[in-house]
Amino acid sequence: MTKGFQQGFLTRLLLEDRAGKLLLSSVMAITVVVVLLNTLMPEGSPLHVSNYTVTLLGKYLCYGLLALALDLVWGYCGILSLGHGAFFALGGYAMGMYLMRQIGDRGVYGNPELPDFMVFLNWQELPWYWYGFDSFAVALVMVALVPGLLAFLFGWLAFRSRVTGVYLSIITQALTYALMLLFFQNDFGFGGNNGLTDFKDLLGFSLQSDRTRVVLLMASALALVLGYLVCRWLVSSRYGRVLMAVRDAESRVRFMGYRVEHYKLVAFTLSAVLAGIAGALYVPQVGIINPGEFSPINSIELVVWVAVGGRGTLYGAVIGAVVVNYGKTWFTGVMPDAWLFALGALFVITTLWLPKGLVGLYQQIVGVINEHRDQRNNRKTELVDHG
Amino acid sequence: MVDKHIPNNTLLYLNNVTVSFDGFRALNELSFMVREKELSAIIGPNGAGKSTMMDVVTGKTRPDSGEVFFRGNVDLTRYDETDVANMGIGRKFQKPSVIESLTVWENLELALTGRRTPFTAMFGALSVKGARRIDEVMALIRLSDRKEWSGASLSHGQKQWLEIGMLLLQEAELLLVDEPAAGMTDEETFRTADLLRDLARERSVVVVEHDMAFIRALECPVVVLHEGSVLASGSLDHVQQNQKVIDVYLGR
Amino acid sequence: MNQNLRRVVHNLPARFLLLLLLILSRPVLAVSPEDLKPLLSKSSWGQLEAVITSLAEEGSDSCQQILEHWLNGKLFVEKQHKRLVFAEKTPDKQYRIFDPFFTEGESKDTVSELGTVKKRALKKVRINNQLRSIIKTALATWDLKDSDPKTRINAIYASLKTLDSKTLSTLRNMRASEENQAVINALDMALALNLFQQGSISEQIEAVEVLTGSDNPFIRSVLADTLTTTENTALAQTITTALAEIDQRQQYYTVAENIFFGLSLGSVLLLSAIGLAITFGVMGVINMAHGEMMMLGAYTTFVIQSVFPELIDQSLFIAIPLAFLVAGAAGVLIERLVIRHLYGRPLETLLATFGISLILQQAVRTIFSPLNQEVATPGWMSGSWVINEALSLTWNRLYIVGFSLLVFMVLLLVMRYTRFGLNIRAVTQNRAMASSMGIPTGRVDALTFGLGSGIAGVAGVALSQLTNVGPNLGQNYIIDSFMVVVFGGVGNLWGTLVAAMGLGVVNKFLEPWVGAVVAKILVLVFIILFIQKRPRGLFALKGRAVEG
Amino acid sequence: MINGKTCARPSILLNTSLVADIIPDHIVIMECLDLVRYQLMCLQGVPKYGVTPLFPANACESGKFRAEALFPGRLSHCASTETDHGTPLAIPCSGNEQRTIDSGEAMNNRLSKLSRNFLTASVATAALSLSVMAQAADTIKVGVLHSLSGTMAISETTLKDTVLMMVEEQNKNGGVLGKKLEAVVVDPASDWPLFAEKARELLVKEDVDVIFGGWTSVSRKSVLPVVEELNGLMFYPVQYEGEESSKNVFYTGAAPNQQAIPAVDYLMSDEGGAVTRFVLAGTDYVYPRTTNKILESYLKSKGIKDADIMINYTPFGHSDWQTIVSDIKKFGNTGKKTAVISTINGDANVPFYKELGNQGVSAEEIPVIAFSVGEEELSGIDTGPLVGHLAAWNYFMSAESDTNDEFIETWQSFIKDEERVANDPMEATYIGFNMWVEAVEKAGTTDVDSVRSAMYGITVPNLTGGTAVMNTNHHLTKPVLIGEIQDDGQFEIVWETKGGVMGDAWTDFLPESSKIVADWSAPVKCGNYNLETGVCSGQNY
Repeated sequence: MTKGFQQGFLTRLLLEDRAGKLLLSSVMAITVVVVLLNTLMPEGSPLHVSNYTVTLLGKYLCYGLLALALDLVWGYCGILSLGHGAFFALGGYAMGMYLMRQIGDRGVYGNPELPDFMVFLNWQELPWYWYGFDSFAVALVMVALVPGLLAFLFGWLAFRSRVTGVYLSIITQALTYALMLLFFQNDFGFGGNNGLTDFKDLLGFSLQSDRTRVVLLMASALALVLGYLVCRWLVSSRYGRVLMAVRDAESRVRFMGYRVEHYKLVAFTLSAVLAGIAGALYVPQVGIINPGEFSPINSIELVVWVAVGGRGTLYGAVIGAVVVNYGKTWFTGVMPDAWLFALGALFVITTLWLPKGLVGLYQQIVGVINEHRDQRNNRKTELVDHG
Repeated sequence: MVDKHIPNNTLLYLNNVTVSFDGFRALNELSFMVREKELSAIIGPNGAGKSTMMDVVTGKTRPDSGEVFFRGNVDLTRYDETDVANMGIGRKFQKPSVIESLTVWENLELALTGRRTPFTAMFGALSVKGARRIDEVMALIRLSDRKEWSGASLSHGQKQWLEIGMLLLQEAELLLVDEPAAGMTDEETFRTADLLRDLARERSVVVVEHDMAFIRALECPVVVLHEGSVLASGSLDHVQQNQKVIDVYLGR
Repeated sequence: MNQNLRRVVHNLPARFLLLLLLILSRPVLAVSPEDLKPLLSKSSWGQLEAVITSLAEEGSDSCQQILEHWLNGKLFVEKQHKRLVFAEKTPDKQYRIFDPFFTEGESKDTVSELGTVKKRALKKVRINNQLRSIIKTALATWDLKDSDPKTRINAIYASLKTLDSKTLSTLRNMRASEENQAVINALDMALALNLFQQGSISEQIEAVEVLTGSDNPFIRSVLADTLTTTENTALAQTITTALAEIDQRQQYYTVAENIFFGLSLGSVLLLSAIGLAITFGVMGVINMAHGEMMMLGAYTTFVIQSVFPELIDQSLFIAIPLAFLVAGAAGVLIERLVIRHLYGRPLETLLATFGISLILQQAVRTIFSPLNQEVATPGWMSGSWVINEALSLTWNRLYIVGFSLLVFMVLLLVMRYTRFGLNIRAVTQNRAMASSMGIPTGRVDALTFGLGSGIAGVAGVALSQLTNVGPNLGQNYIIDSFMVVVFGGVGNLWGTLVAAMGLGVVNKFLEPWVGAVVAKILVLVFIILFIQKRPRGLFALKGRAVEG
Repeated sequence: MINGKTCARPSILLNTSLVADIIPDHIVIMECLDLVRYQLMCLQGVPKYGVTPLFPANACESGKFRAEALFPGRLSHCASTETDHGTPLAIPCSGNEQRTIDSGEAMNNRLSKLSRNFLTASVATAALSLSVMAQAADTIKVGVLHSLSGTMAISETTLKDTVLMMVEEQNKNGGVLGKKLEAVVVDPASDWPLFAEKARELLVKEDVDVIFGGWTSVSRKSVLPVVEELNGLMFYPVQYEGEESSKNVFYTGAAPNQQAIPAVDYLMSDEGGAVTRFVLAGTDYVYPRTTNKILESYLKSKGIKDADIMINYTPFGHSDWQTIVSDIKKFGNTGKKTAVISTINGDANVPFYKELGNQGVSAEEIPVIAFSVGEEELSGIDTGPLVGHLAAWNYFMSAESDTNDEFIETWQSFIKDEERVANDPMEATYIGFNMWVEAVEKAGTTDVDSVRSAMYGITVPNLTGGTAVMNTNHHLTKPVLIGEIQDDGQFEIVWETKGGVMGDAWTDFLPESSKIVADWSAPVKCGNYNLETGVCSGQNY
């Protein structure tokens, strides 16, 4: 059995997941096309893809990974976390701290050791929680470790005392709200409300250069694809089925001898790590990370991406993230005043008429078409019989 | 430490178990025993405490007082549902509760005995022996042809059997079965009775039921519960003549 | 020459001139227009100050009235005839003007009206904080003779800072003729302070005995200053004991004040959460648009105040029922259109109602404007109830605490003793059974949600008196309201009350030590940890209904 | 005429921000100011920051000297003491004496002389670049980057309308360089990453020539990297914490030394009530923290003891002010005159002032002077009980000047609302816009670099009857006004600085930033030039 295990792993994994395969291949295709058009095509030509689009696409892919992380816990395990923005932001801050340390003495005050805002607060030396962030490896570890640890601790407390449903949602919201207030404090050591900004370069490559921007885009695409595969593998394993069972009938699963808290905890922690990675990829492309990312409205908006896409399908969440964010970009450009109306309406429509989201709608339409086709075929065959 | 006043082959031993929900005493100093590999039935009007008794045994509810011992030495009140289940006590619920979104095969796979940690569930593949065991049970409960059907699409009776199948795979030593025959046709009821009797050959089964015909088909000792304590016990015929039982339960 | 030097030199001649004038004009007329000439033209602060001192020395009633009007910003110069007038603003932005001069002896209010003019025709006489404090001390001399004891006491305390010989003499002969005990105490206090500042060591010690009884912060600071300077040990000893006693009392007042602040914050939390206790607690519907219902209530108050500008004092009484109807209607509409389809799916309701909250915010932002709207505080609600020098409770918060308890009681009665309340509880606990008993569950659901939203509207009216009325008002309170309901125990009104008041008081006792930011964080973390322990909240609903 | 004592030793004063690198023989002296406070240097004689005076006197002809000291190893200028119709161009000054130029005109004519010369030089370069430029697009695009939704909509929507009005007015009288202005409005929705995305959209997709936008410091910080990367041009109209001078941003709002310090001077003066005890109350974010740090060290330099200073911070949108107002009352009742300096942000002001009014804190007992409360915020508050409290801005709607009346006229007719108020950020937008138009006309192109260098020295009328000058540190020289709240929601000006106060990008009251000077004109060309190390440290601006 194990021999077959590696061999067809990828194909077997995506076998039944035709839509997932479609999504991943289209993500990779778009990324490659955009990268080529951006780098090879000269500035003026119509085919040229501007940096603006590259960063925008990179941002959407990070949002996609974040939506994926939420879908894992919400779609498959029934935990509606209204604070997932916090894990995204923590990952972002970890990467931001690394980027701040890379500035070195090119800061406004030219102090090689301390970031600008610390010089300004005239702190004499680097606080302990900033140690090690000048090495990329440590930063990467922290990007996963910090959100993961917070999720583990919070999850362990919540799941152990069987907090579920609405109560859990509300205290996750309280968690991200408390973190926001904490990070907004100016002398909390993370730049107060301006957050961490004025980044120079990443691993020696200047963030402003086109090449870095393209590499970041590819990294985001890669992270999204890997994230998707991990989730798909997890969800299609026995563990995934236990998760779905927990979602539908938690107490029944307990009676089958499954320690539900552990299952939830693994999913919640892994999802937080994915969100953290998405945040870490997001920050160098956007150029700033500040406490605003912790605000509860960000986390609720994230939930609507997954709801619009269609929860419990993984690819639905990614599609939802891209579609809603493209809507936000388009609306705030064309009809600035109408954006909040549109977002509000989106919330209502998806919950009322699109419980399964766009994916559900698509399946419905495809179903109707097939049915229609089948009827026509039957009638044809009937004709043939009679004829 | 084996408690001296519990006979050695007692699988489950309840002594003076009391549970009250702010005043209402669901269980009132209930004492009763289940021996290994014994099929027994519990009957009693609604609200007699049947489900609460099961909740106490399976660790869902903490009794206010009284002792609950499994295999003589394990005090069940100190464990939660998951530990109790892993110790080998299976439970079938009054309302058939299979996992709606999973297929029949997947439901059974979940119930299959074995290590239940998240990591084994992630990496451990289904052993060949396990797969064969599932197919056997699926045949037993006559759902082999509906292997890929989702739990939701089964009929009431089929769900009951699927749940019984799951209990089988859990290979529990003690089965608490709550109204298995509810909502079944006569033919299905008798089929279930045979199934339970086969089960009782290797393990103890306690059946809670109202359907007298079903109890009779089980041909097993009966305990009558009333207002949280045992009213009478013995064979079905003996119990049916007992005047108190008639007044309280059968006579109405 | 730097600024200050220049200013002093500048108004030397003016002072001299006025002195001269005073001596000349004293016998002729109570207040000569000559004195007030500097008011007419654009003069420096120094000249204006001189006018005040001259009016104060004058001492006549018309001087008092001029100073009073000047302090309240009602003293204008009518550009046309270049003359001084009092002006009253009428609701329709016009000004009714009066002649400021009246011969001695006539009562104050027989001032002749000179007609109404537009704002353009008048130019306000300049004033700044410096002049205001001078006018206030000047006015104190009149207030000493005022009929109402309260004003006399305030005047006495106001004059403490400038105990010159003139005021001292008035205080002493007032002491002789005064009957009102409270005023007498104040007078003794003032005289004791004077004695303390001037008298010999023994007199000082004697004065300290009297001064220990006072809670006036200024007196305390005088004692504390002298403590640092005096060498005399006996005096130092008495002062330290006096200060200890004063601080002890201060301790109690601070605790009392904190409790009041806590209850006031608690009442705000209660008002914002109580509507939620119905929609979420009883019905189990998570309404993220609850904050916007409060906003609608606040905007109703604003609309009423702008439609009836003259009825500010009564505006709240009109606003409360209207806000209840407006927000209630909005609630019913939301329930019928959206929530009705989502019963039993709490997470979907959360998302749908969040969408509605965004729509409501943007609607208000486009209809009214993104700016804050001005909601005036009625007269009877502004100012504070001064219990003593160290403790005063603001009227608006007192009324709001009372109001929140009233709303709570009414709601409790409605739920417990009315047919409607019965229906609500029946439908929410067992919808199927209730409908089979003939209760129109659809209508009851709509009305229950309407009730919850209506109460939120009423809460909005109260909030309009405390904070800014803007599109984002709801956002500031939504998370706190959920915390209170969840912490208090879903479905239990008493739980919401205890949770709101408890959280309010805890927050207010934390704030002085750790600051407002950390206090809020600690409260949030406490609630998160508490929910772990008791997921159902403080007063958890027990019994099977909840377990199932 | 410049009145003031002469310098201790024959030394000349150089206002680095106005060193006319363009005009070889003139060094324009604007003000000889208290060196410590304003980033000006007295060369040869009293080196301000320990810059070793390297000037070999003989290198220049008699009466001239080299400004070598300032820019070691860089191109140096021979400056002359040649007078300009009676006013000595180079004014000797001593180390720490404070003098300000009385009337604005003395400075203006000198500047106009400067700009005339500059014009000749730049026209040559402009003509050169003109031929290179492809056919000019038919309209000049003006980007408007203000939040129209979310928490900041309350303040920023008004600025968006102001820019639209200015564009309309400008188009009415012929647009710029003969082309019509086209406003491109986007909504960053008070969402900081969206500010960056929209700025990039304006610069790359819409290809706008200038951006008017931003409100909170964080919105500026998130747009900064984008504007610098794409070499855009942005006008930031809001008072802010300083510590920044970017090549691509012009700050038309007030720097801390153009609000906080004059306000404290007023409070400490007799007129202001000779205050000796201060409460610094602010919202916990960068602007209040910076301002309070500056004020703290400034107050200490004025001899205010620590015990007489109380500082507290509250979270955004704080609405329960009971405890803090009662603390203020207790702190203020000790006989010593007390005042509150409030850097409380936007919405939180409404509940703060309501609580002040209700707890009976009257303006004459404990005056509150605020830096982020303008006419707009007051429109949401019942100002009856607040009469007498103060605010420090560079403009008040009640300022008496015909430019102001005309501005309010057009504004209220444009917005079709007689009640709508005007406030300081609107004046900053008005000044910024007019300066940009003049700079473009002067540079003859909308190309960012030439417009930028054309900006320096531009003088446009402000709305309070004076003029605003754009300095080479990208900050304005503006008058500072103290206004007193009236019951009709307007402010009455009770005090005004004599001339303009030059915006100080790097405050001198913080150890680190006092060593830094911003000067974008040649030869320094750096936003954070460290005087001690003589290096333009790191920042690509």
